[in-house]
Amino acid sequence: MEFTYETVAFFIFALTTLGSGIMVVTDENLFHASLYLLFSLFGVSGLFVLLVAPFLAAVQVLVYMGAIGILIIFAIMLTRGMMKMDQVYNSQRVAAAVVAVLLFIALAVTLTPIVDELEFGEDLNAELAEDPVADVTYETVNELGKVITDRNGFVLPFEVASLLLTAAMIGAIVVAREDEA
Amino acid sequence: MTELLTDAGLSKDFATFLTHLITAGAVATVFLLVPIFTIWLERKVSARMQDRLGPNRVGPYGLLQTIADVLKLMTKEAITPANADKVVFFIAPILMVMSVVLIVAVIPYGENFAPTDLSIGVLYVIAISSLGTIAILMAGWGSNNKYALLGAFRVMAQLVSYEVPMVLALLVPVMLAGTMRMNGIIEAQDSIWFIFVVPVSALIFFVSATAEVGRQPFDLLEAESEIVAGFNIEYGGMQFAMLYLGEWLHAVLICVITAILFLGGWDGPGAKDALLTLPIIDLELPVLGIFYLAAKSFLIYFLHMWVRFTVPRLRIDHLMGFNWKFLVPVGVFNLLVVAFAWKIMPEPDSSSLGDELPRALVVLASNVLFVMLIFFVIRDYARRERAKVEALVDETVYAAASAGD
Amino acid sequence: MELNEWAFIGAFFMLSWIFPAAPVIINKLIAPNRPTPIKRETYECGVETVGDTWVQFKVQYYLLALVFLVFDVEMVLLFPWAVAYNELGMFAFLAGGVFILLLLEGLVYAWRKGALEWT
Amino acid sequence: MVPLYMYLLVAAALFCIGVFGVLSRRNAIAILMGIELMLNAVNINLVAFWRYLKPDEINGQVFAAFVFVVAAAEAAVGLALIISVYRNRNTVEAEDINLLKW
Repeated sequence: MEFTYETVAFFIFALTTLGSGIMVVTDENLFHASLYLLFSLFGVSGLFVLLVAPFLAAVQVLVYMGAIGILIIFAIMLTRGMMKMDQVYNSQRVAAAVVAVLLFIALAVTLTPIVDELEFGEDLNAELAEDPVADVTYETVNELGKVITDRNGFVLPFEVASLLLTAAMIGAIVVAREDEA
Repeated sequence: MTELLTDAGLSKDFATFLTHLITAGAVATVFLLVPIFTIWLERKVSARMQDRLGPNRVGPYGLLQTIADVLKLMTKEAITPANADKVVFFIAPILMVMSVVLIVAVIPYGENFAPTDLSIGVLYVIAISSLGTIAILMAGWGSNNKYALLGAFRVMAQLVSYEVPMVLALLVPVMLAGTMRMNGIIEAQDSIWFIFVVPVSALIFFVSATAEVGRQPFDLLEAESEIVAGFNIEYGGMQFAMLYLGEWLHAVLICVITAILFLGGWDGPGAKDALLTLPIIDLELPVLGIFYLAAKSFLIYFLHMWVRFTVPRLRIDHLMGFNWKFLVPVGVFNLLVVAFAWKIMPEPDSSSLGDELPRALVVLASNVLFVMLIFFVIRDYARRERAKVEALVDETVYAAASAGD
Repeated sequence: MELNEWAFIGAFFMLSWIFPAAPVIINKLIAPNRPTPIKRETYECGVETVGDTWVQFKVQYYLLALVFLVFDVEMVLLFPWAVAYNELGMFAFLAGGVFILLLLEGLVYAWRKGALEWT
Repeated sequence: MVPLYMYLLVAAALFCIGVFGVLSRRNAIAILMGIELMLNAVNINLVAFWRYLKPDEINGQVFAAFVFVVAAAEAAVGLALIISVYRNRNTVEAEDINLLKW
């Protein structure tokens, strides 16, 4: 990996994402944790930009930081979640950490070219270390719009997404409303 | 300018990067100085509308008043409350200004003269503005003050609600232009401005943008008489000035965005050819384009001011009702109506006025019909409500009369 | 990869926090700093602060944010539709129309259920 | 260029952080935040695979867009449930929500 502006940007975004991600699960103050969550998701949107998916990057900021983040913060305020923060973790804390670390090691070995060092006979992950097979433009939104309204494409998932959101909204309103609770 | 730096012996990438930095600094500085003028302007205009004189002591016509205010705020002690969440309290005003300044990056001034022309330009603007709501929430929470938190929550409710009709209205120009690029939208208005094609969207955008920047009559965020001052109650000195600056800059920028989306942005007679070549850095400045954009933005800004000093403040339940029960349904149906009218007419052969006109007229007609329909529905509803009230009044009057007998 | 328009956004991000941070820091440097306990108290119009900042919030706020979230996500999905609309046929109008009407159905439900009332 | 496996590593790490959060936190809202992290890790993978292996088809981005929809629906309903439980049982601790336990 050579030193370019792209690699520098990648490491900045990756560190932002992971560092804030760790703070999300360790910070005692739930409000701070939610702010770290937003910061972490912002890093993810930076990664999307590097992956030439600017539309998704904007959606990430708009949906996660603008909507889901606000929803989470409202819920924290409503439940006064940070009032009882004398115990952040439950009894599975150590086991959970072990599981997470082991899972990461397993994924790291199988996802990187390290696995090819183990001589399984064929190079399994060689293509993961190569450059993209083709260049893409930043003008993918147009194509996205064509695909989601294409009869042979994703038009059904597109409508189902709308249905799912409507159902979620109705369900959440029923659950959260005060008089029927 | 990049060439100049590469000639000086820098690598191409580094030169580009340096150019980016300098451009960013330049446009941001220019825009950050604009509120100094508009604050003076607004005070002066409000004074004239209310039959007062306005600032007239510092400098000619009081022009330096804002600068004096800034200097005063600069020397004020910045008090951080003892109970405050200090880091969040400190970051909030900075994030507030950031969320607004970053919008400047996609504003075009000429055909080939924009800081950057992102393929998702319009969406970028909305996404960045949504960071501002987080900043307000952080300010309210960080202050650790009941009023600040309540104010922040009310602001959030308002900003979040009015973002919906704003984006719905904004989808229409994107649909007509077939792109989210700022310059693409402006070029699509080459022959006819979108405000003459889809006036309903323009109006919805104007109203919801007023609410989005929290100007009267939607200024519940700082309803002094109701929640002291809202989320910025604990702020003082330059930190308060930054919250204030963010708000004012947002007000200016939303006018620029409106001008770009509906009034053709920098486009105008001769705008493409009136270039002023700057020496040394070899930059072709589209003077006429900048002038057109500024003039159009100012026109909208003046409309904002006019509304501001004429209409009284809304109550919060009316505010929310107006949004969710009127603007959002209207915005949704407007999108459908425009989409349909736009589709039934064939694609014009060229983008000249004569070829574009039939389709534009059909869309305009659909808009007019739609408005008439809305008026009918509202009239019907109002009559029913009125009948109800009258029946109620009659009942009570008769009851009182019979009790009197 | 060539540096492009997004590098400009990156540069802007690096710069943009300096503009607000510089005045705030200058303010901290040049302004007098004499904190007193009274001055640093929470400001509630001079009345002493009673109790916790966490006053009970209405669930109304959550419902509003919820309706907003749903609309936000749907509008985001409508952006690609709107961009590609000129190149698509009548079927795209139907697809978008059904999508929007389903969304509107949710709004009508929320309206009837009183989730949009502000009491 | 940054090789693909770097993106996959970041996504894997983010996913594991999310797993840790889900398994170890007491507060139900914190658990939901862990789930959001995991969903984002999935999204990074989808977009990275699209960019590096199948750039001529747009499917990876479409999938990621639908993950947004699912994440939004999940957050909305999940948080509504937490608020409802809080109102009825006055707790948001996952361990105290044991009505269905036996």
